[in-house]
Amino acid sequence: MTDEHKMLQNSAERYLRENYDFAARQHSIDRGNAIDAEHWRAFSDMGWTAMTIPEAADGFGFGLADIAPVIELFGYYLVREPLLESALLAGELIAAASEAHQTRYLPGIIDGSVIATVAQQDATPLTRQGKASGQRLQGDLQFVPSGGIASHVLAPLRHDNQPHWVMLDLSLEGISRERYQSHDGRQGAHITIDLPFDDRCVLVSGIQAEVATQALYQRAMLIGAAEGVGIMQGALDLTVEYTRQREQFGQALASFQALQHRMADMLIQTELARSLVLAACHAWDNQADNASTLALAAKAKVDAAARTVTQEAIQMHGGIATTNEYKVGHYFKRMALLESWPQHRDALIAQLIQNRQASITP
Amino acid sequence: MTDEHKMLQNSAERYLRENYDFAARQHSIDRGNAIDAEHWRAFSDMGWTAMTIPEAADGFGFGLADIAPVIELFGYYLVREPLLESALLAGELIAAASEAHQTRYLPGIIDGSVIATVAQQDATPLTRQGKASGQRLQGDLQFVPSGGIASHVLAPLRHDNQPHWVMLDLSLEGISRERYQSHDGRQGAHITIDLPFDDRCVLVSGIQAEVATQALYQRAMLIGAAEGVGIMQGALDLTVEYTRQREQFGQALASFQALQHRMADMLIQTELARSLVLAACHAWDNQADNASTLALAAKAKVDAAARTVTQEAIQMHGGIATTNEYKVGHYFKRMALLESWPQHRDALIAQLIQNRQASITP
Amino acid sequence: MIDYEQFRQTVKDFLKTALTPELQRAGELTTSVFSEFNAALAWQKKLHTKGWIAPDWPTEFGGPGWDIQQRYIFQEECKLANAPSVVMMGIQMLGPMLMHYGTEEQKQHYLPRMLSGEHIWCQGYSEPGAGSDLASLKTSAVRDGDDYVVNGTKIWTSMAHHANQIFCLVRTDKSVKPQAGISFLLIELNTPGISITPIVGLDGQVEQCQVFFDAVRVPCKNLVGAENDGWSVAKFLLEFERGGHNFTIDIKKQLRKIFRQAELTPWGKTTRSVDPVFQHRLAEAEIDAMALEQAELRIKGAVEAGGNPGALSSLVKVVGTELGQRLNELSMDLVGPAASPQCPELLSPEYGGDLLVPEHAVTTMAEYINNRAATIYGGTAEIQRTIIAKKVLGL
Amino acid sequence: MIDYEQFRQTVKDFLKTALTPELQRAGELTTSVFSEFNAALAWQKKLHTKGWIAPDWPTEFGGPGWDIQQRYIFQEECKLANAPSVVMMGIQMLGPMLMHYGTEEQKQHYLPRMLSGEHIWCQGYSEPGAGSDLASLKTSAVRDGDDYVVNGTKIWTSMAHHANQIFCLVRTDKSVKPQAGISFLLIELNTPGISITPIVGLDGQVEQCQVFFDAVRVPCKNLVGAENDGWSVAKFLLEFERGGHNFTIDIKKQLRKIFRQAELTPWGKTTRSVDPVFQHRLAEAEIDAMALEQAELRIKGAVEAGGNPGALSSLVKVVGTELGQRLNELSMDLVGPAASPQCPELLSPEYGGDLLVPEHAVTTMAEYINNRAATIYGGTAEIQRTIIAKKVLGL
Repeated sequence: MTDEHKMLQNSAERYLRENYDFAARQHSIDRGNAIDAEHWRAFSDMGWTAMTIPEAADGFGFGLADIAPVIELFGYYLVREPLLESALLAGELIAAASEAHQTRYLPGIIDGSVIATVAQQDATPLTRQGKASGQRLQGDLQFVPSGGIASHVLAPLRHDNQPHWVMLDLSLEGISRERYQSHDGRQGAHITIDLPFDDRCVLVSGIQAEVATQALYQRAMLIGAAEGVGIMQGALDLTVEYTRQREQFGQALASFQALQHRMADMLIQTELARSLVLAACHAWDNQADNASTLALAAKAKVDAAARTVTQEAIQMHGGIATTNEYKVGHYFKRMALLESWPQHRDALIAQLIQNRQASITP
Repeated sequence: MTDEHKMLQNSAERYLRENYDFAARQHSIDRGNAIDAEHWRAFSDMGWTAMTIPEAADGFGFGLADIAPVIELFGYYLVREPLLESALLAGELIAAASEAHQTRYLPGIIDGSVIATVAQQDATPLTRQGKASGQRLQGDLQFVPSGGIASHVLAPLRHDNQPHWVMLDLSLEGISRERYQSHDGRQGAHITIDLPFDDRCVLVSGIQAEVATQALYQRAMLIGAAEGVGIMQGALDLTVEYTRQREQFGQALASFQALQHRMADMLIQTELARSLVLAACHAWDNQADNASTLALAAKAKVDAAARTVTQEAIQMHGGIATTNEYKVGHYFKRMALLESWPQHRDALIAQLIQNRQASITP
Repeated sequence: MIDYEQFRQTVKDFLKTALTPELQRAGELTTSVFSEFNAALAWQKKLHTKGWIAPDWPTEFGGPGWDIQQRYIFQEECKLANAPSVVMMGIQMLGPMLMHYGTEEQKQHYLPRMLSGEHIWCQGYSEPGAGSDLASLKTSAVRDGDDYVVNGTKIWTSMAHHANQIFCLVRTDKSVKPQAGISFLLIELNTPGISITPIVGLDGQVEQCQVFFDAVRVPCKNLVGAENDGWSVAKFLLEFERGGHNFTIDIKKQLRKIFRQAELTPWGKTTRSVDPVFQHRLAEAEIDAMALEQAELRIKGAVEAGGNPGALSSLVKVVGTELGQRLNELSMDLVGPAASPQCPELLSPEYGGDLLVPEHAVTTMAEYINNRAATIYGGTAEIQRTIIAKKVLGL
Repeated sequence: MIDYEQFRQTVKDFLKTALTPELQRAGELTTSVFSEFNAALAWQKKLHTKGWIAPDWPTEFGGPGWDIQQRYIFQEECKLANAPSVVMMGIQMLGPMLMHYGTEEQKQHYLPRMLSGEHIWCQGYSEPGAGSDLASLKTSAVRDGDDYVVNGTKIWTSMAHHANQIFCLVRTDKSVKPQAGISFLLIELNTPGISITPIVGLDGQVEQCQVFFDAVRVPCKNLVGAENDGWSVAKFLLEFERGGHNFTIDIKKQLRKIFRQAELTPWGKTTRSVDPVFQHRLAEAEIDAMALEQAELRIKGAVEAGGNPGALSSLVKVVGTELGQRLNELSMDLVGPAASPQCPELLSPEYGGDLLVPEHAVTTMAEYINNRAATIYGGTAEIQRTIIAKKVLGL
């Protein structure tokens, strides 16, 4: 890790610690704000939106391994603004498209005026219907994460037996959304699309789209996994702090050996997951042979470990953890949703087994 | 449970407690004794060999639920003489055969002169080869439990596309065995069979043999499961006793909360397993609709629970449990072998899923 | 000899007519131990009219005179028919206690009103800083003439925002050992000096409250048992809380739902209902459910024979709650992103709009969230394990 | 810059010639941390001749001068080629300690003999009644002229029946705090007054012994470090024991074996290698193996940067040993009744007869049994978790 990355991490840590107050976050959610505009502006002012955008497009061109600690902080501070989705995920696919597309969207992603999100991995691709002269782009995208606040969505399109990825401005006529409040404090949406097809929306096609799909969702795994590590660390820290000050039967909870051993297990799982996620990010950045395997393994590990860790955090807190105004349960809720993004752990493991069986030469 | 069953249980408990000394058992094994002849005689003298033999054949005709506590004692005291296999398992198949067969074998099973054992569930059936006039019975039976000490073996035969069960006297010419010492203190054997076929060895055939196969191995599950419950109880009792007297860092081990909670889990698992096994035995005795499901579930539950419980028992004892002269590790070893008898837990669960899917009407 | 199959039919027949679609919907949409309050109250009144509101009560106080098996059948049929749950702190917990410790006057006043739903009770045990460690409670009651004057606060009082009565443990003597100076009081919630603050749960809904007492005057006749003997009253009640629940009934309902969800969850070219990996995990939970059912039957048998379930209640509570949570996870494994929407209106029995998510997934996330509390309230899983270690194993 | 691939090739080439089929067989048949003793000694001598016997040692004492990466490669290639394990209590544990605390004379006398195999060391730490709780040890050493007179007993001394030297913690002062009065002594096992009783393990084999000291005279020059300062010497050594092991190498070997066993295990119409349920369980273990490998690399990185692995060693020990045990269970799931035979002769490298069980199953049960000790020796899993709780989490 270079000084540059370290600096970014330190400044992110300082900003979030000093400004991303949990009570304020809850207050903002209660007032119906899908994101906090001030934070969103600050993230972009501090250059976070540009972290992984290529230098040629005025970004910093950092790898995922360089910024994994920053992604962790998003989990740790329960950041609900979809920066990871917009800048780190959608931004990457846009950066793989033509220069025209890059010029059109990346400045907006960097300055925060574009908030891009991505369709679920199992979304039914959009279609093109009608005569060549007046074709329409149609389809439904369900459970689009942060779809309620996004300005754009990246969606798969299937046409002429070819895959494509399109980038759609959600303010276009012919696009409607049914917004919903999400259990993790975000605003999701079902998006219904029925508008004249304009081929400028197509980012990539054919083989390039296939590669992009793979890359997109593996990257989603890595980003989600790193966020999950931050969630585990946050849940563990709160539990340690709480059990040290809370007394029962005249003793600090933290002095009970059964709880000590379980907190040790929380630490073990957090560190194991962190080690694997970091290695998976490195492999991804270096396009290593085992990058796909490590990405699958990392997300599968985090899903299982963070489920247990956040559950244990609630259990060791007791009643207070079941209230909405206390922080620890929000780690649990965020993780519960992150677990199925971009796919369920069982699907990741099935893919992992396939990878292994393909790699063992008889 | 009637007074009769209670009396049997009490006398079995007293005999084993007073006479089935663990150190003596080990000593007997070290001297190469496959069984302890004195115990074997006593078991038969006390009528244990006749527990489930039908009253018509001079047995007591008890159901498995009646004697489940006695089977548990066999696990608890690590009894290595194959009474359960001979009298409770093989005896049942013989009792389902013709009166001639019953008369031929059951008195020997009751008086202990016949020690019958049963082939593995996945054993390759024997075959009949050669011309009608001079047919030979041939085959190999691998890993026959207590096959080293048994006088007879029950084995499947496949002939004319029909299943049969045969009972073979192991002293016959044409039968050889490769004996081996088993990790649970018993003597197993590979049995090689090549002798003139004599149809008096056939106990049951066709549909009746199919039913017998089902019944035999489901009964093996129930008996094995009940023995497993006794193993769990034994491992738990030793652990409680040991941790209460053993001190570390100036405190009894039993006073450490982390160990207390783990011992509580051992108790929970033991009681859950016991409840299920008892219900499964009842269902079996009453030929209830769910008898097969409960038998599968009971053995699968015991396999998983007893694995953990015996491992935990070793862990909480520490070093001493890894020595051959201390008892607790022998629970672990016996259970490790019992786990694959008559089939692996994964196979039981697969069958259970099939049962459920077949029973859910759409 | 009771004909249980006929009894079951009688219950089914009653449910078929009494349980309106609206009430059923309220039952289906229940995501915790409590159903929507209005539906719960409406259902209580119907059961009261029928005489079935208090299955566990002796007939002299208004119980239907059922044996354990009948009560189990009744509970099971209600659950499977999606009846709402009735707010039971009165009937299930306070009632039996009053029969045992209450004065004649208390019995005559409170028991009928409990049954009819005129009194809705909540439980004032826990305090901030004294959750599972009840003996450290601080809410005080000081004698002043014919009244006690109560000061302090109670937390985690379920349904206090709907209740009109509360039973409380209060400290009446600070000079003795913590357990010795506690008393048991019945308090009307509309007494001056009481204020109630709802606590928003993790699912965004209110079920718990904090109740504040500021110089609240409670007539001395509302004392249950002897002064300073509240600890034994409370212990009686806690054992009832632990032993009084048939987890198997809930577990079976959860399992049924999961079978259905699995059939509706796409998986590759088929559905999760034929995915061996998921089915194996489910089967392991089913096996534990069978074992739990048999353990509950063993306890029921012991109780029927006049015994006290004692520490075995702890076993059932640990297994029942932890297994329920495992089943919640299995459901979560199935619904995927459909778990996201947090829309209280979807869970209202009156809601008639679009569902946003598949019908089978509407309650899953809220159930997953709310059921974390199952291993916390009524004695945490840790406390239960300690009870087992001390009382059963003698550690 | 070191060319690691070339280094790996050099190691492979050496192994190809030096590792005879007999030695390989001994490696394959290893069911615990120790290989058959004669094979281990023969292999030690070959490595010593080559100058590779002490990869971790500085060159001045006879180490090969490898960096961490090279040592890892060497260890990995040896393991994958089925080299026997060398009895390492001397080279891995005592050696580094002597380099740090030993006198010049001690270094010159002991270090070369450790390398050559002339001295085989065992470790005298635990006592009956003082396993993980070392501070309560009772074996005493009383000064008498130029000797200490040692009385007491040590237990769980691995390989004492093959060793000729033992390093011991002994009590030299009973009047102070338990930790303060302990000293570290080197003792020749053929000294009069020493007797050794082998302990038969659960698998029927002997690896551990109890060593008895009856007025054993040990020259004072055999004291390592200052008198009564044995505790810090021991702690140094214990950290080495925890941090010195690359669990990943063993785990990877176990995994390879399981892949092969699964292919050879019939399952319905196919084999376990395509059973989704087994493969899922295996994949979960593989994922943890990948995570452990990365955690070990992180620690190695920290050590290379001059740091002390500290409590992270505890993490690796817990995960490495418990994962190894999970893999033992997966193997057991595959071999079925072939686990039954307990025939020591099958595990002897010299045995040439019938195997009784499939070749892949010969060691499985013994490994399952012996590896239970992995979470007990070198600080139990409980002690490791307590260390993590106290030192990392500050509980």
